[in-house]
Amino acid sequence: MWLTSKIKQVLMVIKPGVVTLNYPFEKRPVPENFRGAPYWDHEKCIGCGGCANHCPARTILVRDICQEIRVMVYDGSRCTYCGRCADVCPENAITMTDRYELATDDRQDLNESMELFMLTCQRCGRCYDMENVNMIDRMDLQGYRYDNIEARAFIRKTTDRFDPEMLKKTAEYKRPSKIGE
Amino acid sequence: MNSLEKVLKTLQDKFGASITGHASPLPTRLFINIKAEKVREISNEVVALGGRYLVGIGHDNIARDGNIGMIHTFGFDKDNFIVHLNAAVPGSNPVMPSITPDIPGAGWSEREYQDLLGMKFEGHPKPKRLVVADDWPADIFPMRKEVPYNMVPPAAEDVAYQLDECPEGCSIIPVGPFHTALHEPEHFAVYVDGETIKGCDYRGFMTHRGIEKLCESQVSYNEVPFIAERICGICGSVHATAYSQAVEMAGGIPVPKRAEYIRSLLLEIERLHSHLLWLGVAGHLIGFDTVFMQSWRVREQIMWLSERITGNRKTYGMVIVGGVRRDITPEIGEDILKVCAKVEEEVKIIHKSITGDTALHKRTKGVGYLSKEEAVKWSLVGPVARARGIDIDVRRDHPYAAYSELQFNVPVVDTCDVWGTLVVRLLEIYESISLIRQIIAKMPKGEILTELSEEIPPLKHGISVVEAPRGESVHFVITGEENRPDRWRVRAPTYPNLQAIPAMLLNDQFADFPIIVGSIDPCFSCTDRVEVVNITSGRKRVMSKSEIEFISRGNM
Amino acid sequence: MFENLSKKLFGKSLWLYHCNTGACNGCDIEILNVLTPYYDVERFGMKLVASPRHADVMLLSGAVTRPTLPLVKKAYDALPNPKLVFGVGSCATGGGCWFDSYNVTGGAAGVVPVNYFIPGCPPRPEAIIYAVALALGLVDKQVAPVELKQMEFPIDVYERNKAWEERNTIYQLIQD
Amino acid sequence: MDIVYIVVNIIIFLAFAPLFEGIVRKLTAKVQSRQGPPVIQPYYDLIKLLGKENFIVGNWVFKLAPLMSFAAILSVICFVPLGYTANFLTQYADVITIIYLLTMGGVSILLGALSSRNTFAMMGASREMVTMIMVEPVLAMTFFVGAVKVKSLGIDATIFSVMNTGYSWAVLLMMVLYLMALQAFVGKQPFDIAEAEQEILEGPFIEYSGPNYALFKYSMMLKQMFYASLFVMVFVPFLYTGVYALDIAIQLCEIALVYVVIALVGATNPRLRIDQAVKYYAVLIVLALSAVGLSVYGI
Repeated sequence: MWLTSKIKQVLMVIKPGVVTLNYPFEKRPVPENFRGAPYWDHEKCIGCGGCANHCPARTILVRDICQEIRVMVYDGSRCTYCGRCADVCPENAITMTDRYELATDDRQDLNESMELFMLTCQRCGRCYDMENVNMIDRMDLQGYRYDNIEARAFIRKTTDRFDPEMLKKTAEYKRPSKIGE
Repeated sequence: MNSLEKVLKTLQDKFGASITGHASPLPTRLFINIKAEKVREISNEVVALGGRYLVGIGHDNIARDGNIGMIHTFGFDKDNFIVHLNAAVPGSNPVMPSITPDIPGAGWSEREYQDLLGMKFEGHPKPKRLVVADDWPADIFPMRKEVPYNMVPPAAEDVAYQLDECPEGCSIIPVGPFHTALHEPEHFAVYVDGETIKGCDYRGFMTHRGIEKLCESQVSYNEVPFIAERICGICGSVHATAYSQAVEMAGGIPVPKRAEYIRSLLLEIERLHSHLLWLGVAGHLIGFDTVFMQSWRVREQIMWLSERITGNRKTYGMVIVGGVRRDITPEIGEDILKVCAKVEEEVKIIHKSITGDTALHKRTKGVGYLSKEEAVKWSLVGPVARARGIDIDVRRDHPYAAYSELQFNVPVVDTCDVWGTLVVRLLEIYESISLIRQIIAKMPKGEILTELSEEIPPLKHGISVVEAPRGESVHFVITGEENRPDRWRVRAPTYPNLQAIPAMLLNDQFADFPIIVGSIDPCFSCTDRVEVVNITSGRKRVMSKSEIEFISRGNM
Repeated sequence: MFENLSKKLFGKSLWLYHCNTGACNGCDIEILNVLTPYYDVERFGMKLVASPRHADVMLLSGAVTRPTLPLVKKAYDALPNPKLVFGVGSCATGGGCWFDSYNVTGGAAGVVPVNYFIPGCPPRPEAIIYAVALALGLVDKQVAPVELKQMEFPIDVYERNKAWEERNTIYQLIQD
Repeated sequence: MDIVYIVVNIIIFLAFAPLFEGIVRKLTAKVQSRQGPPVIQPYYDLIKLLGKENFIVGNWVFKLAPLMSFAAILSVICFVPLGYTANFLTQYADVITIIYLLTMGGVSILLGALSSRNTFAMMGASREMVTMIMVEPVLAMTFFVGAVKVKSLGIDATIFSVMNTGYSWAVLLMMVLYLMALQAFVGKQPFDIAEAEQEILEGPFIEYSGPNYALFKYSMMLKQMFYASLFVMVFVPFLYTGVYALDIAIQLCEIALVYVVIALVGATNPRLRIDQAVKYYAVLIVLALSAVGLSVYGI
């Protein structure tokens, strides 16, 4: 009884045999809709901040330097690769690539910052109308965004909560009236 | 008059005065508002009527009506309905009678809210700190609404665990935070006399990450499933499904049939890979590495399969409020069936080679014995209970998702020991594979995500129960404004099973400690709490393994 | 006497010591997965050992929660000297979804000197082996910080940007 | 001239012990359908360990224990008549010294564990003591079966007793018993209770690091090879060719076969608890005594 199960256990390995993949030297193909590192196509991105609102790990931070410039910082070190930003992006600017070999010795390598030129229209969030009309997602109307990028902190609500003296510092920024000024 | 009204009637005519109102939004839910003083007698009455204690939820309502609510929930398995006893105490002095003396299962919900909400429970046998760290200031209660979610008080220096008195004649073995047998940081102080275990004390909550507070203040409805999935690395989509079902029940959101079938498919795939994982870890814990390697080799097929379906090996990220994110196309269906057939035949080989192995029987039969009555007293759930002859399974008792339309039988064994849990889990693997085949055959057409036309109404209560691979997982949600849940409570299956560990460990060899703790397949990151059994509660400084190393390095 | 010879062979026999400081045990299962037949890291001579005393590499998974902070420091001291620390998973790299919660100290970087980070939630076993190969120098790094600028200002930019850059501190901070 | 045999003995044992350990690890991996480490992996491990920082946790006993265990096993190796030639040292010692030296190896592990003041080390030490007490008699009986027949306690006499006097029922029974107890002598899977990695975190050696631990591991490997070579010399003497080098080569191959058996049995067995192991040893001791009884009556 004991011996028969021992022999079965040894023979259990004969059929599959040694199955070790020779990984670092030949790589196994990645399935096609795999959720690896997100890729920002900054031509398509309109800076609507939809991804920032819907990132569970709150890794995408948005800051408006002035009406024309919006800086978006993606803090890759905390990203959990859930693919939510790729779903929610109205312009499909974010796609989940199949890159998973992201090992690095310096955390800053995973960061990505994008500086967008915003048309001088009133960014009251109307430009963010999602195709899939899920009410919950559209309820996040964001006004003039001011996340605290230094502390990687994501400020939850709109204009009424960001700190006034930062607003004052950018107040005296002179809008460009005409070329060559 | 089904039993729900019967329970309501018996409670009303016995405690008419102290019941201030009742509601039944669904045929399977009954909310009863009671006065806080009478909570003990009423809950004893409900348990006498056949209720099983599920979970206790404390929520901070000070902003609205100035008091803190405490909800005790009881499940009636035979006739599939859940009773809530809503009690409320004024926020200024939140004192309430405790129900733990008669219902041991409630001990921790109450201790948890002593730490998190500052409530006091008179008559609680062991009102010690449970959730927050030892060096957490005593007057800050994190779950109160006015406390910000990211407030980190300064760390006091090396504060030791407050553990219990060691029974006389025993030495303490600190199974420290970084022990290879338990893959998670928690500290068992095992009281051993020679090789036999006399008692066990536990200091947990090292993986408490304040998820409930985070999801009440920082993220909106549709992000919480992605955080819920990361509560536990093995049964991720169980938590996401349970949360979504709770919100859908509270907000009255209809879920398309196809989405329910896809959710059940994901839950069954997760059960497959979780049971195979446990089989491997159990083999590893008793030193039988061949079973560990072979069962994890078989499990790898399922991980690759779920990677092809959902895009990630383990955190599937498919379930959101109102449905599912990705569809199951027909060719994915064949892929699933092919992989299931291969896995089933490989598991058969492993099963045949294990059942006859007397060496394995020596290490698992009669180990971690807990009789059926004690298992009922500790209200065990999942395979641990089914191995002790208790016939409970949430998929059959409280059907959710697509389980009401599927046929499956629940394997129950009555050997009451670790071998029983192994046999139950192996049989459940075959059950899951047959369930997956049924789901793929019967999956209806239709879209997979509902369009939410209007906002989710605030202040609605919702509870949902899901059969996780380890047992019954309970999620409770109170909906709130600003597109965010007002309160979200998670009770994982390891919560009651961990309570029975000290009872299972008594008079066993210390060599069996890993396999007994492993037999309930503990997921400490889900729960992180076990009741303390020992007699007196005294101050005793016990060092963890790392601390002993620190001191033993000569710098006393 | 054996210093240099052992340095040369250090890469050929790394012994791993696994510390879970508050992770959801997704990464711990992937660390165990690395030992199983398909990935079998033992062919590089790596073995999971039970005591920090015998270990060379400390695999730290999980955003270091408040109670585990002093214990991780002590476990780190218990490792004999030529040692490496690998932060496995997004929780160890940056703190994960709950990096700023009240009971989490946000990532392993501040607690122990981490040599290599392996992002991913959970990272695939191949990603862990890739990080080890990176540490051994078999492969090179595939990630680098990305700075994108959608388009230049349409008007004369040179002095405008100078005024603008020194006015806001964003550029210095990203360089930190 | 005899010095050559001793030096050959020591060189062969020191060189081949890690190689055979590599074979065991490779075979265990193959049974678990893994590729497994390269066969010379133990050499890498030992050299790497020698270069690591050395934590001195206890007092001077902590430093002495690994040296004592390595010295004990080295001295046993000098007496072993490998390749059917008894060197001049063998007549200075008899079977009792071999048994005591092996016990001294076990005692040094206890000393190391107790001086490291670690709870797990204490448990490992107590388990090691129990295993040693229960397993020594079986080793002693293997020598006495031969000694009783050859009427002398000399090492070469007892070890070559089977070669000179041929097989008998007692010797056959003793061979089976030796094989049953081999896993316990060697400390492999069903009986590696003393340093159970999952339960008590490598028991006695938990506090050792760097060179001290390397010495302990090396002495464990040498002990393994000694027990395997003992089985080959005592119970499998028939491929005797007279040429010294050829005999050694043949015996090394036989030792490799014994290691294959150890690896297979080790890969397919869970670890037993200490009380179950004690019951198992008790049966072995009784049978070993009956074997010696049989050999006294010359059966």
